[in-house]
Amino acid sequence: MLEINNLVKRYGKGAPVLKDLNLSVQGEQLMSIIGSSGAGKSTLLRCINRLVEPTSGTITLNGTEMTTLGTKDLRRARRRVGMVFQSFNLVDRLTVMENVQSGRLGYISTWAAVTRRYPAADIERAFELMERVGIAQYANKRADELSGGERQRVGVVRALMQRPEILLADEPTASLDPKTSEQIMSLLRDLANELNLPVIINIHNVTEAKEFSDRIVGMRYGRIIFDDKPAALDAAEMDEIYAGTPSQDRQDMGAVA
Amino acid sequence: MLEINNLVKRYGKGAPVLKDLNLSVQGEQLMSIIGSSGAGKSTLLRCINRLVEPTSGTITLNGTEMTTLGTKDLRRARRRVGMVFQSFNLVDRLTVMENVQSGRLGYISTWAAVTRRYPAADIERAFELMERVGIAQYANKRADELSGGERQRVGVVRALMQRPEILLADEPTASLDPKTSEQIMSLLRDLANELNLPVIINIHNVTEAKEFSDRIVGMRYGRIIFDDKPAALDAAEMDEIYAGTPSQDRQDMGAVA
Amino acid sequence: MTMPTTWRKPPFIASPVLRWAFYIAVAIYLVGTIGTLPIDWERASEGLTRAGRIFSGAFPPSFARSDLMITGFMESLKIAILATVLGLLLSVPLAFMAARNIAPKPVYFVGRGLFILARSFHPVIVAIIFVKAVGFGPLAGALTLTIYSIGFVAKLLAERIEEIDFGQVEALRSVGAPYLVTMVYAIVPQIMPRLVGLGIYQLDSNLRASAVVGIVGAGGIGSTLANAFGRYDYDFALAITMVIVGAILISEAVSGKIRKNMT
Amino acid sequence: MTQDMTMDWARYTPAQRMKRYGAFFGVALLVTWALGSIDVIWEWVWDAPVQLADLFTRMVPPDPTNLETILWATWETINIATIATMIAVVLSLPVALISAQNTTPNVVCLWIGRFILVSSRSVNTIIWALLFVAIFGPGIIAGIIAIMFRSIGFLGKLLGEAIEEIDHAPVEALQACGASRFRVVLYGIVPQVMPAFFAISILRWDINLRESTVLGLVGAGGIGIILQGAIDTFQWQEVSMVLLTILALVIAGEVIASALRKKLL
Amino acid sequence: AQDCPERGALDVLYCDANGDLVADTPTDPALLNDPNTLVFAYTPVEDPAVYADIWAPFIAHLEAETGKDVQFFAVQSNSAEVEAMRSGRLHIAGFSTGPTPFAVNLAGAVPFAIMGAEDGQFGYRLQVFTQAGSDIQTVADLAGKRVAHTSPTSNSGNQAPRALFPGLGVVPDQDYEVIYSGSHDQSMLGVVAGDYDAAPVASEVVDRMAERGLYDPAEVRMIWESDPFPTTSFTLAHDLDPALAETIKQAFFSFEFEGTALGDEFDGVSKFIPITYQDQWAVIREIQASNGVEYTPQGLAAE
Ligand SMILES: Nc1ncnc2c1ncn2[C@@H]1O[C@H](COP(=O)(O)OP(=O)(O)OP(=O)(O)O)[C@@H](O)[C@H]1O
Ligand SMILES: Nc1ncnc2c1ncn2[C@@H]1O[C@H](COP(=O)(O)OP(=O)(O)OP(=O)(O)O)[C@@H](O)[C@H]1O
Ligand SMILES: [Mg+2]
Ligand SMILES: [Mg+2]
Repeated sequence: MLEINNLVKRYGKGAPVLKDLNLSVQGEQLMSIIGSSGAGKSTLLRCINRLVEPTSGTITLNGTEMTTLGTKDLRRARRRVGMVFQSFNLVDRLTVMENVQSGRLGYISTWAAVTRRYPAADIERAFELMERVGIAQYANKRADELSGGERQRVGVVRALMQRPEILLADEPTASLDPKTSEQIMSLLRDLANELNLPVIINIHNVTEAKEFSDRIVGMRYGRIIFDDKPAALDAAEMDEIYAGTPSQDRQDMGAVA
Repeated sequence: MLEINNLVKRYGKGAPVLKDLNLSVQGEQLMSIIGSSGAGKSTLLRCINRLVEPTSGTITLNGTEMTTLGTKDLRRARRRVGMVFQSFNLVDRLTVMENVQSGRLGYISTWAAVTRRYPAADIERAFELMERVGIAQYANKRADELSGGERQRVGVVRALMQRPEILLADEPTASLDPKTSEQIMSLLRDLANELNLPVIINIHNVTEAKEFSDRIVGMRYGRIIFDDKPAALDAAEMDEIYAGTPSQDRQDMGAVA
Repeated sequence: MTMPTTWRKPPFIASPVLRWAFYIAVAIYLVGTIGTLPIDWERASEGLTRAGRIFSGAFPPSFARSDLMITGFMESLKIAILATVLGLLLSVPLAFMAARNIAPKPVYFVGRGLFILARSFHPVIVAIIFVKAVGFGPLAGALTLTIYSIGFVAKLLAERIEEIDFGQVEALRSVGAPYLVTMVYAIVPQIMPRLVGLGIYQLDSNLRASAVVGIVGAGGIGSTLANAFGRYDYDFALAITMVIVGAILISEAVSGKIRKNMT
Repeated sequence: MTQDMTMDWARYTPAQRMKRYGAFFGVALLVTWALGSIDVIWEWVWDAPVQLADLFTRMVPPDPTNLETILWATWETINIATIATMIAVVLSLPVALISAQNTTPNVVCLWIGRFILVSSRSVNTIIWALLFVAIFGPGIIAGIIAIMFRSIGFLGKLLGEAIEEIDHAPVEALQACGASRFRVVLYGIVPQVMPAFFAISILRWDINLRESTVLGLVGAGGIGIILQGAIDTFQWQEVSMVLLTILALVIAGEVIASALRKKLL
Repeated sequence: AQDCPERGALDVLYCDANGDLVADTPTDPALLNDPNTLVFAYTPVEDPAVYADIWAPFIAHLEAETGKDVQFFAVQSNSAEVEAMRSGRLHIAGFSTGPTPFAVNLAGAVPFAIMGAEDGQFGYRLQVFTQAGSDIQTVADLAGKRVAHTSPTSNSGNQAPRALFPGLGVVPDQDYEVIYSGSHDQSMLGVVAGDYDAAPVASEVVDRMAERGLYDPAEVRMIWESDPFPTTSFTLAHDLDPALAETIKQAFFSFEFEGTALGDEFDGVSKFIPITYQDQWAVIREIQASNGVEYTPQGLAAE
């Protein structure tokens, strides 16, 4: 389904953040990417839908080569990739429904977007999904009136509204309390199963990752150094993934974190 | 040392967020407060240095009654209370050193503050502390150029610069990756021991709380329902702490998260 | 379970009666004002050629009097610099006074009141007042424009302060920093880009404030331009306008660069 | 490569400090240069309060005899300012978008946008008025269009800056949904700049009220003309009446603006 | 001011014991003013606008004759100028025709000269224009038409027509509709465009417009012309030291326009001609009186 080959990403003139990375996501339902801060997890996810422009390499999603798409085709391709963000990235001053429907912005007419006359089918689907994740009663609330967990659900529903072929989530639970965070994780897992949708999650909480994932990928400074079932992730592997600093890997100035 | 009696806090006309709360912190080094979102953990901490004005009750720190202080005395009292924030609350556009020195702003003259001519002793201490936590080399970087873990260290050093009699930390590790977050927690524990400084931490990650604390306080919607050694916190207690919603406790509209 | 298939954005005004009353009032107002505007398209098409004739005198622009233009420009620049610097110095404290989130209520009202007052006095009146006070010349001009700047900069700055990240203020409060220092450390860095933007905008606005400066006899490029118009020297007027546009484009670029470096 | 543990610290490196001193010195020099053209006659400054008193005593009490005319002209002016501001707001939106550094499609557009904004503000009101009188004939229309053209620069510039200061994260999220540029603006940017938008529009509205003297240039009435007339004939008490009216309008504008902001913030 | 026997229309600050309608020089020497720097302001209002540098040769002449520094300001507001003189911030001033009586009465200005030709001719005329093909032949024909005046406070553009036209058979506002155009040039352009049927305008303005080709003189026809009005009055503050005042006046009268920028600017003007407010402004006072203009409403109320 998703096939990444020899992916390199370098910001400006710095050392590459992704170093010749290869990854193939076939049938798995939920895959977690772990790795310390600065390992390049976010960069990897953002390369997939080209929020970040890869320096070289190829990314193929269900037969579409993403890295060479023109503006218009890219837009079309992005609709097929749902994305959930750590800080939710909702538009605070819009209602929950508008935020949710903005997942359909790639499909509906400009006029409908301006007047907020969304197609009946979209509204129905939005209510279904919102009901599914338990936020249907907030449809008319402003996004910034919700709690963190609720806001992340809006983020998830927005991504699902795209009817994506793959869902990317960049630390979707990092700003949530453990209970809410567990709820969101199980939600993602359940949705992955129900909708038969591959989900890739960047995550810091290894316990959670192990609990919910079908596959775990460990990154260390631009490279994948672990890729296996959760059960295979033992203390030694963990140490390796979280050991070291970018400096050791990059041979440039030392950073402590 | 810190003695809280019958503390009530009510925002506006709403139901009280803290309900007649009593807490006494004697000699413990590191105490964690856990509880679900909205339990009132932040409110409690912020009442102590009166970033939030308590509605009623008393808070006594080493003999000083905090709730009745006038502006000037309050300022003096606040110097004795260090605070570390979840979102760091650094001044992004200032350098690390300026942020660190802002912990001394209660002591130096306005002129020195504005011209950035800090006393030599303060600079020396700042370098010592920064070296201790491993950020000395960033002294001249702008705060927003640092990684999350580094920024939180700046936050800790800023609080320590006050030479506080107590350190409050409101979810100091919530936006950090597990490794960094562990580093910050051990840092806080070590500092607590080295400086013989009581530290109160609001925290979501119960595993971490148990690992690093000498005492754990569990809050549920404005009340303390658990207060014991970490070892005493078992699954049943946990369930109780994280069970329920504010609605159940407050008898108002149900919230899902 | 069937799901609703329709959804309407909750309207701005909840009560339907009030809402429709509001819509109807607005509609009536618009029809009553815009609808009754006498636009005569025939006159307009004729007018176009006539306008063409009048303004054809502007081409090519004439730089024959460039000496006058340069002295005028320098004079305006001096006044604009003084007015902007003074205006900013006064606006910053005033903006702090008038920001709801940091000023106590009474101070807030005084602050707001001051710049509302600064804006209500028509610049012509302010100019006359200063002419009476200090006589004709650049000083009166700079003072007038200072007042003019305050009403604008202080207001927008106060609104920016109301939108800051308050966490930084709390952090400074929690270390027991005195009031002034809290402002300098926690707020000033946050509002700096806006302050630079407003400052440079005000500089060019003061440079152009011909009407006001002309009244106080401070000449400058504005009155030279007005005179060029009075004498129908449209070619010279165009030349002056081009110089002003050029100068402001430069200031835009500078402002953009500084602001970009700051964020 | 850790910095050696020198215990002295300075906010700036010597080079930075030189740069800062340089900039500071430059500004000081500019201000001194500007001050050079000002010779203050101190006797006049000391005497100023007396002269101001002379004017203010002639201003009180406000003279309400022409109140009806003033109110009528005010009403007309409000209409004109409102229409002109409304149209200008609509027209300035796209210009603001292309002249904000974070939403402009490319550098050419950025400069085109800036050029439009700058021309709108640097072309004199008289010029706009003359042009539109020649086209539409004397009257309100020419006035409205002149005011409108002048407002575009102001609105576009300030709105552009507000756009530059928005939170980029939601915009990114919408891009990730595959929404077109226009819709990203519509859903990601417009809601964020709404409060600024209202504040700026109302600010311009009240500037337009006061600057309705433009209408005199095109032979239409307005509160500005009455004010001008009162000043020209030294009817200072009437002047103060007009000023009070304007003050009331500005306060009303502030109240509306802050209510809208509260609702939207 | 209590001991002032007679002040006519003058403000309470001033006294007119000798009945020449302008403020008397103060009798108390302590009240006399002998400034080191003379301030000279000029409003280009009903005259064509003038670039500041055109006055340079005259200022140089004035400085040479008086031995004092002279600061010149081209000012764009009559009221600012009048108020400045009232406040003692202005010593020599050129006031436009209409505002001169205000300056005299409110600010104690003493007019002494205007610009004129060698033969003593001075001033500008009020001319009434209509479209070339119009059926309007005389001022009386204006009845029932749309006529553009400039603005309520203008002398030639509004007050003079209002005062003079009734004698010619039409009463503005009663017999025809008055539309304020904003300025002389707008009136003229409006007539050319057919927006107005006719308009009274100042001769100087139309001359200059024709010169610049802003309209085609063949498209319009003049139907009436007034006697000349005085142009800008040059005045002194009433409290200047008499010796100084005399020096300044002599400097004005000894200035040769010929060959200077000022001479090029003002066509047909070759010198400053002595005048008095009492004589040359009588016609203006009459016009203003017939329009009910009061010069010192506050001053009168205070007495
Ligand atoms: N826009 C950018 N410009 C320059 N460098 C960047 C940019 N974004 C990220 N980087 C750098 O790329 C490296 C990888 O960053 P990335 O955000 O992908 O890491 P991450 O694994 O997601 O870390 P975290 O857990 O903190 O989110 C870091 O060193 C970071 O500083
Ligand atoms: N400034 C405020 N005004 C009104 N209500 C507030 C305010 N701050 C907090 N609250 C309310 O008080 C309650 C307790 O909030 P508090 O932030 O103390 O909880 P918490 O335990 O720290 O939660 P979290 O884990 O999410 O930080 C919540 O219901 C919250 O909505
Ligand atoms: Mg990341
Ligand atoms: Mg909290």
